Amino acid sequence: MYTQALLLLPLVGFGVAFLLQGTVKRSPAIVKTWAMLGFAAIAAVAALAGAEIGTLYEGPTVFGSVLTYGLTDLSWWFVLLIAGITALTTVFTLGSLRYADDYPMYYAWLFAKVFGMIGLVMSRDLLSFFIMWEIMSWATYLVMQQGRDESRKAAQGYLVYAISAGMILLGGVVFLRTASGSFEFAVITKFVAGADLGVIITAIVLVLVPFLIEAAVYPTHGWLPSAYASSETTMTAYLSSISTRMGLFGLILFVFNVFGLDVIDRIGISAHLNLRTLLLVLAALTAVLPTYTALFQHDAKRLLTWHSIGQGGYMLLGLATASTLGTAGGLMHIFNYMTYVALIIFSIAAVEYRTGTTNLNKLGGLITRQPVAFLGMLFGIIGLAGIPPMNGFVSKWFIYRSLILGGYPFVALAAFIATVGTIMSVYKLIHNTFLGQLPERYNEVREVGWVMQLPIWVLMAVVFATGVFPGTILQWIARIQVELGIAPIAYTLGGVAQEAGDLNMMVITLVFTLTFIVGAVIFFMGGKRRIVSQYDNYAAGHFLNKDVPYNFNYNFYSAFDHIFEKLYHAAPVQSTERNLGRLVATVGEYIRRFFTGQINTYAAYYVAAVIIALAFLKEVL
Amino acid sequence: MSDKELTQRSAWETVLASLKKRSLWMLHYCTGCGAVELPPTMTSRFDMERFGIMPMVTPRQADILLITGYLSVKTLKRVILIYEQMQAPKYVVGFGSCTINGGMYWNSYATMKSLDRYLPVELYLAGCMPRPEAIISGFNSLIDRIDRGEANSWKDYYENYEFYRKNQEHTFGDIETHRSIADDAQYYGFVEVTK
Amino acid sequence: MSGTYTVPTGRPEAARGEKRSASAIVAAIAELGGESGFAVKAPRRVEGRVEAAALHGFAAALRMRVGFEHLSAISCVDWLADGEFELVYHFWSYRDNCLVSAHVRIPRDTATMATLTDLWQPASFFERDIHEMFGVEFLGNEDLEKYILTDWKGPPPMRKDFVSRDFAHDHFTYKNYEPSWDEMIDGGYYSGGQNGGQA
Amino acid sequence: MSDIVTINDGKAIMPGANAPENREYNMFIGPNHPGIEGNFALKLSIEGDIIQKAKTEAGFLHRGFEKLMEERLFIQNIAIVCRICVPDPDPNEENYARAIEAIGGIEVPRRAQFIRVLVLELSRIASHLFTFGGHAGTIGLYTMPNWSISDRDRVLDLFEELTGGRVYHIFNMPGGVRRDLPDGFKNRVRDVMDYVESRLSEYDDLFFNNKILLNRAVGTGILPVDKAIAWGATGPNLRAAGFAHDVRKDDPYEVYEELEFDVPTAADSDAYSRLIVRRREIAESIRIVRQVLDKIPEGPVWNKQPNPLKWRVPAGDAYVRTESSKGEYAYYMVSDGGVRPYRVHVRGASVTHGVHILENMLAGARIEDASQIMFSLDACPPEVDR
Amino acid sequence: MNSGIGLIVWIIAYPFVSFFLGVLLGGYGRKLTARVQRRVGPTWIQPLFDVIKLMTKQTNISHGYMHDVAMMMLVGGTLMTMYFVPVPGFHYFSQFGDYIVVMYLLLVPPLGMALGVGQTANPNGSIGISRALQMLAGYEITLVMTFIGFAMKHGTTSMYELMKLQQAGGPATWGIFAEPLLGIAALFALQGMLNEKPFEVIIAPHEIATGPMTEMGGKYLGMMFIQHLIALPMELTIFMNLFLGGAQSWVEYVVKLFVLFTLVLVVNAVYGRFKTDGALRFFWKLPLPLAALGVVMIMANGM
Repeated sequence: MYTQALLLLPLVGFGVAFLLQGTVKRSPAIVKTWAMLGFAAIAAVAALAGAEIGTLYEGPTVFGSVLTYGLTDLSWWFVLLIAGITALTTVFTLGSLRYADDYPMYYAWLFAKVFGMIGLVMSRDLLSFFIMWEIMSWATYLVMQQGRDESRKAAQGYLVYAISAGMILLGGVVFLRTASGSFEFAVITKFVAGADLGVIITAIVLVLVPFLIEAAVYPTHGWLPSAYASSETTMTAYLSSISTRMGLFGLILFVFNVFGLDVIDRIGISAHLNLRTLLLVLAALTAVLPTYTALFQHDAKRLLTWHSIGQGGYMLLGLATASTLGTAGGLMHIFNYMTYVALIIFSIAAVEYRTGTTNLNKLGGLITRQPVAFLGMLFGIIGLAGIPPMNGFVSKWFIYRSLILGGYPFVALAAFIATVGTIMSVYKLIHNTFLGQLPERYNEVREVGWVMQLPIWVLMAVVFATGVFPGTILQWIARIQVELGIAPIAYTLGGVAQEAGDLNMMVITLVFTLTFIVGAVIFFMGGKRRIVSQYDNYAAGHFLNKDVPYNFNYNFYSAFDHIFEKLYHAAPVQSTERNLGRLVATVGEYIRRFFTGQINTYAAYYVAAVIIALAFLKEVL
Repeated sequence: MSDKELTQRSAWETVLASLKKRSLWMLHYCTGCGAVELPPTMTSRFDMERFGIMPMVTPRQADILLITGYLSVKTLKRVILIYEQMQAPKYVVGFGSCTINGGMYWNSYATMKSLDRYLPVELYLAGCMPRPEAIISGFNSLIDRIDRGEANSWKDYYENYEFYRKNQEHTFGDIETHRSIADDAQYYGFVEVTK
Repeated sequence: MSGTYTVPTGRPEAARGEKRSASAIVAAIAELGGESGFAVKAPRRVEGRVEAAALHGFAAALRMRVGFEHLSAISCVDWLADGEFELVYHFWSYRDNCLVSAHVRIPRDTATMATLTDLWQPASFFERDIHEMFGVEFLGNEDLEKYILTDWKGPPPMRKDFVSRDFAHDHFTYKNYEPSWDEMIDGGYYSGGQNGGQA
Repeated sequence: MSDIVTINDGKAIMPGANAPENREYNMFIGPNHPGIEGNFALKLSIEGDIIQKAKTEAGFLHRGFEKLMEERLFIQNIAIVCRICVPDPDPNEENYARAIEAIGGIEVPRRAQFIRVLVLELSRIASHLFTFGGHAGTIGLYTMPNWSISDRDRVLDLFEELTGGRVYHIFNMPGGVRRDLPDGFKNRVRDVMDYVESRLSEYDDLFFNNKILLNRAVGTGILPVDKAIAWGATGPNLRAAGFAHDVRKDDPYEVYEELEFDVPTAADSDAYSRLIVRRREIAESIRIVRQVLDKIPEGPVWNKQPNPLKWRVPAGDAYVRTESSKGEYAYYMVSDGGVRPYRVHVRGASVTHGVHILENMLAGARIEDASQIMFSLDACPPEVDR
Repeated sequence: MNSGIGLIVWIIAYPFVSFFLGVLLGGYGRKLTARVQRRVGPTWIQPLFDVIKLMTKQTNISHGYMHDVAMMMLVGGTLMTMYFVPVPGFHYFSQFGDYIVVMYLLLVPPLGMALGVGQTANPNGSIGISRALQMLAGYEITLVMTFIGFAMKHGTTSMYELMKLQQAGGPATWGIFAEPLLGIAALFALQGMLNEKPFEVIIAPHEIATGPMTEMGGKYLGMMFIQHLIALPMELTIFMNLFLGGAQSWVEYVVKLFVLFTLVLVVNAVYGRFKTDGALRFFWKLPLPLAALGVVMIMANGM
């Protein structure tokens, strides 16, 4: 019953929000309230739906095949993540969506997207999976293109990728249906286990590549940064935190459940060089290259979108090891990343709300003006950098340990290189935004209202609590691992049990707290201190005032710039970006001309293509 | 400080003073030509570090402001800024005759003549220019003064700020250091809080 | 001494070649036309007077056609009694190892002079210094803002009518030091004695 | 829900929306900074770590020497001219004395000329040793200053014995020098010269061949010969660009014509070249000192001049040049026949190096190199300020 | 001594022991450097005088609350890390966190410092931090590579286990002898981790006026000194535990500490500092490939 409600509620929400779009101009509060209620209800229902795990429900029949859906441990986990982050984002938008009439369909498309995502994770057969995938992709596109011109253009880039991914997935669906004779996962699993290598490779390529594209795994990540960065800031948080992870969900579902690890590992030349090795390498590249690209970004949102690619690499790293520790790390990292990236972007949105910019070279010194946003970002970046005691550390610890002990030293090194890059870029983020000299123009900036502070505080609590008590998350993970056919992790409340490795976050946090208190005692034992003006500062004997630019934030990592200057401008990173950008622009232009620029038209065309493909399929059968 | 006050030092303060005197950091600022005798004082031959005296880079870190010779008005302004940026207890040491009465620059239009009108001077080293031995002997007497609890001239800047400020303004007009010495004096309790 | 000279980058052609004697340089300067007052003053020292208006042209010719590449210094002397400033340009030739000093007199009240920064970049420092210390305007030099005496509010201090001691007396409080020996020598500098005595 | 109420007010203040990007910022090297040579300031405008524009600020050491000299007697000025360049004061005394001698036609005894050369060369050695310490400090090699500056002290001890002063010597009187060499002084000079010479090879090991120095100084702060001449570089900085100009050779004074020495040059015109030229100059100076000790004739050291308080120098002017350790050091003196110089213009060696050459070279350089470039030019701020 | 009263005594005494060791090491460092420079140098406990002087300064300036908290984070983070590094007789906490934990804990103090320095609003400080973070890409990556190889070889990531294994096997199994490539690479990394020349780019007084320390005075600088003094033996111990077989007794421990530190200091005394990019290039050209080669050899042996 809750399961059906989970699908129904977003639809209802969508319908009402669609109808309410006219009122946005007059009283945005109505729409906002509706969205708030809707998403709160979804979150509540999602929490309750846990009781129904394992039950299968049948939906309408399409092309002679019944669409089935139901909750598994994995999908319930994802449903919770989706519902939770959506609710928090909505709370934040209550305050932050100041000029709501710029985004009349914002909430409607959000409902649609939630419908697509929840449907996707709950589908229990290939056809419904594909349908939900398409709904989700389109909803994502529509959410992205809300707002200004640049976001429309960037969203078009996403669309090209999404259509390609959809087409490939369609091919995969058709292929598997033709070969196995059924859309059901169970049948497909049985079929693949007995199929020969060529069929498996074809199926895997056709099915996994779309997921890699959606998960923005290198080198198919090109669409993500501009698409996410140019959308509305809270939407950036939303998209970065959960949307990209849908590709990863597909990957987990198909690799571990539908195809099975044994089948996957058959592809390769030896035990050490197989498809998973390829995935590991791709994941390592995904972790390293985008992270270092993030280092050179000048826009806070863009910087973080590069990280959402890079952190996806970590998740894939953990998952691709297929070990107990690794998958636990990968799965946990999905949750962790979602929490702290949302936290960071909410802080950025809070800053943007007051200053009107996310350009890192225009900000500075805001810590005294927006301490809550600063604190939020601080918790977030400690998590993102993977420093104890925040939750990001725990998942990274799992991933490292599994890589080192699993015999992937260089992949582990790559992961660490990416960590160093992450630390560097997040420090740049917080330094350029909140530290350094406060420009005179920001003297009047205030903290945001409590509505916007609420999600920041909640997420801070979550990031910290799940860092100190990773066991709370690991208990879900262990259940999912059982479901995926992996030995479950022997968790404790504070980390993992002694046999699996040494980690007890509670002790670490306790020691940290105590030593921090020691530090504080030493500090207060010293003489009195007084806070001075930022212009009372060492300048080699020169007098400072507001007219002297005395703030270092442009080109923050200049030594890297000197080393990679040539490499960076000629490297595949950049040229792939450029070429893909050009390709996307060309294709987008082509599509626009062909479909007269009306989204609705080419949506219709697209649906027609899908129907024709499916009809053709039916003919064959 | 009167003798009565000196005897009032607690045992703890006495011990502390004898520890604190072992570490004195001097601001690395060549205000005048006397700075040329500092490198020999710091390096192998005279090795100032024997006494725990080291050059330090920024005024925040330093205890001693060594005025190495004459101060042109332009430098004096910077020196006052730097002095106010230093953390108390801080000791101004006037080095060379020209800090005492202008020395051979007595008729120069560009140099100040008497350092103690602008900053509270703890110690003067006479000579033009004093030799490294003189610097070391001067620092040793500063160390002795700290040990005995007599090196308190820095408090004078807080207590009689008006005097110094008047002379500073007379020489070069207004100066903005983004710091209110009078407020500081009250905050840290160097003067009675005015109600 | 007329005509315009464009100064190419790099070293002038005339700077290369055989070493010439001081008298040969006097002759070479005479060949430039116009100025004839140049004479050998001492070994490797040639001296002469140039009209203020002709100085720039003379300097350019000296650089380009005679090969004097190095502007050693520009000195300024305040001849208070004559009401004139004397600017002395010292040029050095690396080819001939010889110094040419060109003396220019300009009126003290309207002290302006053409800049040489287009010919020698080092001139910028000397001109700015003279501007600061004597108050001479150098036309064409864009960088004449205060450099050494940024906080200075008095008259240009190197002028003879500025007396340093009196300024120091007025602006600095100090244990007054009145040298009595000064009075014994030529009536004392500050009491109107020899080469001073304006006070 | 106060924020929701005011959501559509359209009056929100967005101070950052159209703000300029903060790319360039200022950095100050000096006056209170270890990376500056003396009391001097570089105001840098930086983007990232590349210096876009450099501006020097001088005047922190301005004492108005030129004015003071006009207000004092000829004899009194001997005591203050040396203070114009602190690390290398003797070229000032030399110039001052030689300018008076040139105007007044005063003869200097040959022995005094040799002693003057001796003092000048010892001063050059001391100054270069000082510079090595400073330069090594900029790359953080603090052992080198400890060695070289305490070795410099041996030279200062010689000065102390000869003149009574460590730093300022007040030794060159117009018409000669103030004192003759003390007994046994020659041998002690020889000892110190031997010692310094033996230390040079140790400096090579520690400093001049140090991988880090090569890494940092080679190719840094290039001043090619064309620009060096156009911008008025002199002395070791010009010679490091491969241009063998030396006032001692080309405009000889005292007895340099009679002494054998080479003018070391280098070809690369970078910071390392300037350093290595100075290192070779020390060897040449030692050679000169040894020759002086061998060739020095007996005789008086001072042609007695009239009562210093009534000493008038005939009217006239003179431009005298000396090769100091920093470059060309010149005095222009005008006398109107009185007891005080009418005008003395001091052309310090660093007025080109420390001002616009430095400004030009710093533009486009990196912060890391700023201080090294300054020290490689060996600019001496008091020469600029006077 | 890893249970009961003994444990509690250790927990309370350890920071003091560590600080005292740090003071001795710091004083020794200054003394030794002075001797290389032909000086007498200060007394052996000079760092103690410095710290006392700084902590008893009567006025202190702060640029804001983050500046204050950063100092607590700095000292607190270092003390915390210290507990997770096993020393002879005290390894209670190493069961709760392995080397990966230590590796990340080591990042807490720099992060704290970075935040505090950021609030001092001085570009010199910010540049110093930017350099410090960039240097991580040099020495920290090298150090991690050597550790990865070592952990792979022994099949554990626990520092205590690694130490025990080496002690059981005798000096021949010490990391530096068994895997010399990794050991040499780690020595370079240690030089960088201790921020000694030629990798001392963070303080660089002549370039950026002591970088992070620029605006630190009084007790702020005092706490930085305390942190430095605690971190000094700790960082040397990490190297010792991984590559010198740790120590079984305190005599052995102290001897190894001083010998190792002497090595670092002597290099420090006779080299200048690289530029930041030069230092990174150096790390990527020599120590990192060495470490990678070492790891490849371990993998080849394992196969």
